[in-house]
Amino acid sequence: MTTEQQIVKDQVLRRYHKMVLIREFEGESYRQYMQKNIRGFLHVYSGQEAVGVGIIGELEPQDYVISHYRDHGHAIAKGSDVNSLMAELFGKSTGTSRGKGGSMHLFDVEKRFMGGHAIVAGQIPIAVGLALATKEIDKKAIVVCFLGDGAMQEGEFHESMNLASIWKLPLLFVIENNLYGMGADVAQTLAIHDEIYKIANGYKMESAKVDGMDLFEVQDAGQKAIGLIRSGEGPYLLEAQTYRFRGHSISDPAKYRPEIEVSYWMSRDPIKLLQARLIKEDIVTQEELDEIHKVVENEIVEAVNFAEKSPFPNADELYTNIVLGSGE
Amino acid sequence: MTTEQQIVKDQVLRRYHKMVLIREFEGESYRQYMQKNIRGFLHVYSGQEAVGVGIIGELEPQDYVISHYRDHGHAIAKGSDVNSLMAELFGKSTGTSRGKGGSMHLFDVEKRFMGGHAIVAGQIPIAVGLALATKEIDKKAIVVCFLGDGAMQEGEFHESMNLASIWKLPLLFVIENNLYGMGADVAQTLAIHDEIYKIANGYKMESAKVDGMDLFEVQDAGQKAIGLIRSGEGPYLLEAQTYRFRGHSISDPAKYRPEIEVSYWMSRDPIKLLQARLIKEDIVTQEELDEIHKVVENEIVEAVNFAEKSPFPNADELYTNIVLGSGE
Amino acid sequence: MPEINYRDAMNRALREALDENEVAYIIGEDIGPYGGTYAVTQGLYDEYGPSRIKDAPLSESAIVGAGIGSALLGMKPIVEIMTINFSLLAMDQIVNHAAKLRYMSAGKMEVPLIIRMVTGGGAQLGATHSQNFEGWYASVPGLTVVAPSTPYDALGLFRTSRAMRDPVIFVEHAMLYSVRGDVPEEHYSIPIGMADVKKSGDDVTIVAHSRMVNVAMGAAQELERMGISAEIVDLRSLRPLDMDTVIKSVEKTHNVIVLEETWKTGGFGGEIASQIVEKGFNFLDSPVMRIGGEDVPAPYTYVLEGLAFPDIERVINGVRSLLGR
Amino acid sequence: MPEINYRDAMNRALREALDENEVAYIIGEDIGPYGGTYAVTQGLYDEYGPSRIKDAPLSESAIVGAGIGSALLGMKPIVEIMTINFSLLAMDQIVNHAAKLRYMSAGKMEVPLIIRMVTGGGAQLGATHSQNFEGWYASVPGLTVVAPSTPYDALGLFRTSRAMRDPVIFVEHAMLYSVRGDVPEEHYSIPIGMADVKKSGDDVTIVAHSRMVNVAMGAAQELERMGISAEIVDLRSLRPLDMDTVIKSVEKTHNVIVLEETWKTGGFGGEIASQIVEKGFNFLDSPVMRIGGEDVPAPYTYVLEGLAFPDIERVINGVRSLLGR
Ligand SMILES: Cc1ncc(C[n+]2csc(CCOP(=O)(O)OP(=O)(O)O)c2C)c(N)n1
Ligand SMILES: Cc1ncc(C[n+]2csc(CCOP(=O)(O)OP(=O)(O)O)c2C)c(N)n1
Ligand SMILES: [Mg+2]
Ligand SMILES: [Mg+2]
Repeated sequence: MTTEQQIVKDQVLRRYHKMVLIREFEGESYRQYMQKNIRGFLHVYSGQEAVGVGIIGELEPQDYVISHYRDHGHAIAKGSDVNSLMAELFGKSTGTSRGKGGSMHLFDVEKRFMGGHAIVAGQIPIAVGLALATKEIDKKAIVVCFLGDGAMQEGEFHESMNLASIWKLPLLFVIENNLYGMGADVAQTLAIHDEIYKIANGYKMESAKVDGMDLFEVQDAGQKAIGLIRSGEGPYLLEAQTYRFRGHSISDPAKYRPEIEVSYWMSRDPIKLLQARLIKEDIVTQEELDEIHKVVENEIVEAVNFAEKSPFPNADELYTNIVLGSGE
Repeated sequence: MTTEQQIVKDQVLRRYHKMVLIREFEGESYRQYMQKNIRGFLHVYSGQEAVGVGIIGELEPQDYVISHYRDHGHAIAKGSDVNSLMAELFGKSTGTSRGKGGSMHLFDVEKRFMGGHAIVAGQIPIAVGLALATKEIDKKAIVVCFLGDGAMQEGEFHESMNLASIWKLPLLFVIENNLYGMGADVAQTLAIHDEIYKIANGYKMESAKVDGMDLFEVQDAGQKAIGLIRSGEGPYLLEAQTYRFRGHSISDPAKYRPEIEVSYWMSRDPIKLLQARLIKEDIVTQEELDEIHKVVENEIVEAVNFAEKSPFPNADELYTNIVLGSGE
Repeated sequence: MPEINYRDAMNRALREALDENEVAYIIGEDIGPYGGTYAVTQGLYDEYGPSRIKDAPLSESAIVGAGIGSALLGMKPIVEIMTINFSLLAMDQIVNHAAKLRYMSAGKMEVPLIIRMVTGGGAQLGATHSQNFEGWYASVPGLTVVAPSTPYDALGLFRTSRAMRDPVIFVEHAMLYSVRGDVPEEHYSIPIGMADVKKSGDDVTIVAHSRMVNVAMGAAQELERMGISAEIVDLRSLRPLDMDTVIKSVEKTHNVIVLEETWKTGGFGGEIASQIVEKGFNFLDSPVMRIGGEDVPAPYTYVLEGLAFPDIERVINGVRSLLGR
Repeated sequence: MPEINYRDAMNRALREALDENEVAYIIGEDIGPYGGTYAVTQGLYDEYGPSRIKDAPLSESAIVGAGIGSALLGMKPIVEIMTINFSLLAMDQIVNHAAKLRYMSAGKMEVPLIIRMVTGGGAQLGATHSQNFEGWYASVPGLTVVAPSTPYDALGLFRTSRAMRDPVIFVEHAMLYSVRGDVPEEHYSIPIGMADVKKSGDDVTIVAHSRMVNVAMGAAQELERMGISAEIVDLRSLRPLDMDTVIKSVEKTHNVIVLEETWKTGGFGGEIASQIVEKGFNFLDSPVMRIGGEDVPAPYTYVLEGLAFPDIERVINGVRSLLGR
């Protein structure tokens, strides 16, 4: 194996690890929800892991990511510590937001993960502002904004696309097209549902579509888009075709989706696809992959342990962090 | 002259009349504003007359029109009585809204002119609702929604375009592209400013662009669009390239526009262009046109007279028309 | 009388609306095959089909606008804004358009539109998803704001809302959907603008709406055991506001607590408290007390969220401190 | 001290902001070549150029969002929403995002953002263009709401707003822009959250903010001639709300009127009136009186608009009826 091959292999294993970590983290969060250790809304990313991991993998640490309420995957991909994330879901004081935010409102400023926004499309105008600042004062970083096919229907999407374009911002819009909003088939709710990426033409923005189940494809598309953005070409829109394997949130049995559709997409599980390819192309061995699964298992056990053992915040924290200095 | 020629001639004279009526109505409104008989905001349509008159001329009486704050022209084109309109500007009880609405909020339900909406883009979602009702319960009427190049920048435009398209509504969006919002050059504020009509592609909607200074062109484009809409093809977007001859509102000296640009567009005054063509093609005589100007002059004198002589509303009308039965 | 829950009462209310008027329709996000986030519209899509039950894009402004425009032309739209938090995105259509068209057209335009919204906190949904804005809407001339606390009131007030020829903001509380109550099979309806004494008492009046009525009822039960008799006035609508019933109660009890779920500072409780002072100053033995939500964005974690909203204990303590016993 | 008008005071405030911090910028609709609808930004575009003075598309939500995002990364955005009426279109960004990010991130995210808005009626702009929503914003935890009534206060409070590390809603009244007042050349600033006694008096306290302070001052002058001495408390900010100054005044005068421009029912005046009762019940010789706007959409015609908002006459009548003289 050449050094180059080794580098590629290390990278893909790291990404495989992240994808499995996300999948297992969320599987565990479902179990913990059943035990009422986690409450409120819980939206998981299962099925979409290749998108977040593939795109974010192509970023530098100084780059920013902003997302919606289906945010565990993006946070983990950006490097957030799963202990703090699990603790946040448990509502503990060791959580990323000391338990104040919860699953839909994860933030990790150190890792430049800017949330975690639960109002659909609400993160998009903020992404414009982040990109404005990176363009004007930071000058090195770029911004990636994840959003859903549903979020595109909101007015805020349109305003933000226009603004990003006229200002030529270093901003990558990643639309995770999982074919559904909450329970509404995007074919019923979005005129341009079958070629979503083309909506960018209306804003004179470059765009493309990629198979969101295939990590390699996502990486390549992300690399290309990010390269253009870094070279000062302005914003870019990437549509990633994907599918969520579970209901919209934990309380959704997802009966509105035809079984055949679900099973088709399940057969394209991004983790399994990647696994198969890595083995087939002799990039890794089954043992190496098994090892990763074992490591992840431990990470999850530890995260739950950490969350369980952590204390809840004190009552007086109700009044802190409203405005600077409040409640102290 | 054949009967057909006579019909065409009558029609074009009626439209010429409307265009002049709008121009003079608004000229007079400026004078009345200076005398403080009219107050608040006053936005005039001078320069854009061919658009409103050309499109609305192609409608049937049962069709609906909805517009923004620059609404005098659309109201007059749709058949509103200039006496009541002038009285409204004067704030009199004989006004279209008994003086409660004012210049930006004209309504004439009998003529199916549905306003007169002063929040930029606010009329667009309502237009969707009107078209929904015409599609589902009226079945004969269609709806025309006028909006500006600035209004396109608002999120409500996007949401409405999408909804109109997925519902296949009988709705014509007419974008009066006069190159400016208030004082902002659309080239600075709208990514797709140089081919606005193409934004419709993002909604799978038919669209076209027309020279808004040429009544005949506007008529033809309107006829085609309306024909498609009536045949059940769904919504349509028509961009009319035009220019406003005055400032955004009466208080705007419009210094932000290059003189050469203004004079270019002034040379394309839709009324003068039409006049020249009608004479050149021997469709009408100068005397016939002069006669129209005289009639209009009288109409305006009468409108001012009517407005002047009309009483103001009674104080207790402050409390009427809030909800049904209120204040009575 | 059969006992049903609040959700089923609303479902029945919606069915009636659809059955009795063929131009009535419901529009909202995920009210179709999904069945509605809070399952209120469950079953309707299958029964009435996609043109009566319009599953809408994520476009709060356009959805409300569609309601306004179609109402102007004689349809009877019932708009569901999934939660009141998202109504901020439709605020312009509601406040600048729906509420004003009748007035600005001197009565020529009518917007007979019902906008249903789920209000409130308490389910650990965090700061963006746990708010109560009905008090804001209640300050807007042209709107009517209804907020039932029981299945009986929900159905009865919805019937009356349907008869309105002006926009109605119909506020349901997420935590009330599984609350049960008697609802007769026979037809009845409840006029909008009449508060209801949900429990009579002599020592103190508690004024509330929506879920806080239940909290007040819970508190009243325990207070009874302590020998304190509380009267509970359920406003049922915030606009119009029935102060006569409130003042009559204060005249009897001489002490009053205004209870609401939203942030206390700047809440609608200030309006009610002020009107009590303006109209019933001489009846008061003690200053009007307000109990409201804490002035904080709602936290996720239950150890903090539990402290953010008024609960039975806080009401009991309030009453005892007000009465000095 | 040089006398300048409110508009010029704000212009100076903006210049300072730009001069003193190179990452400060202004964004808004028509603040570029047009010079701003109310000419507050006049001249700035030419002097500072398009990157400091960002002439924005008609996109209220995105403009505020741009402000939020850039503030998060250390810029100092000053957003101009042309009038508070249009802020309904940005309500989600302001209330669900700007106001909550610090809390939801447990203090890790900071939004040092000033949003300037023109509030109020009185210029015959009709129902959609004559509203006052600052009271709504003042009920939202996480926001700071400042509303100066004089050129001096405008400049002084803007300086302090710039130092805030949280979102500030800075409310200017259209009818105040040409009001003149003394503004020193030397540096000064005014802490946010301190009401100001604009005129001292003995018989009655009038509490107001923004343009209503001027109305109160006008009324006080005439009342003086009738032998009635009114004390005028200018709140200057609605959140934080300086009730100490109000209560101190009421302790002296024993009578109080809460005056505001917005619709009386559900206005912020209810909050102030309630707190007066809660904190100063024993000081009161008469019930707290509220004077507010009529509960109507603002009409265009001046014969009606003149009746819709509180004016000097109405305040005088209110004071006389409260005091019974
Ligand atoms: C403004 C707003 N409207 C509605 C909701 C409720 N809601 C949450 S997620 C969602 C669907 C969003 O779909 P999409 O953008 O495709 O993202 P996905 O969940 O598929 O990842 C809806 C309707 C919300 N949170 N905010
Ligand atoms: C939501 C909103 N934002 C801002 C304004 C102020 N305003 C009124 S008209 C206008 C420009 C609109 O431009 P455009 O849509 O092109 O129409 P035009 O005036 O050119 O006909 C602006 C900014 C408003 N009325 N509503
Ligand atoms: Mg989706
Ligand atoms: Mg324009």
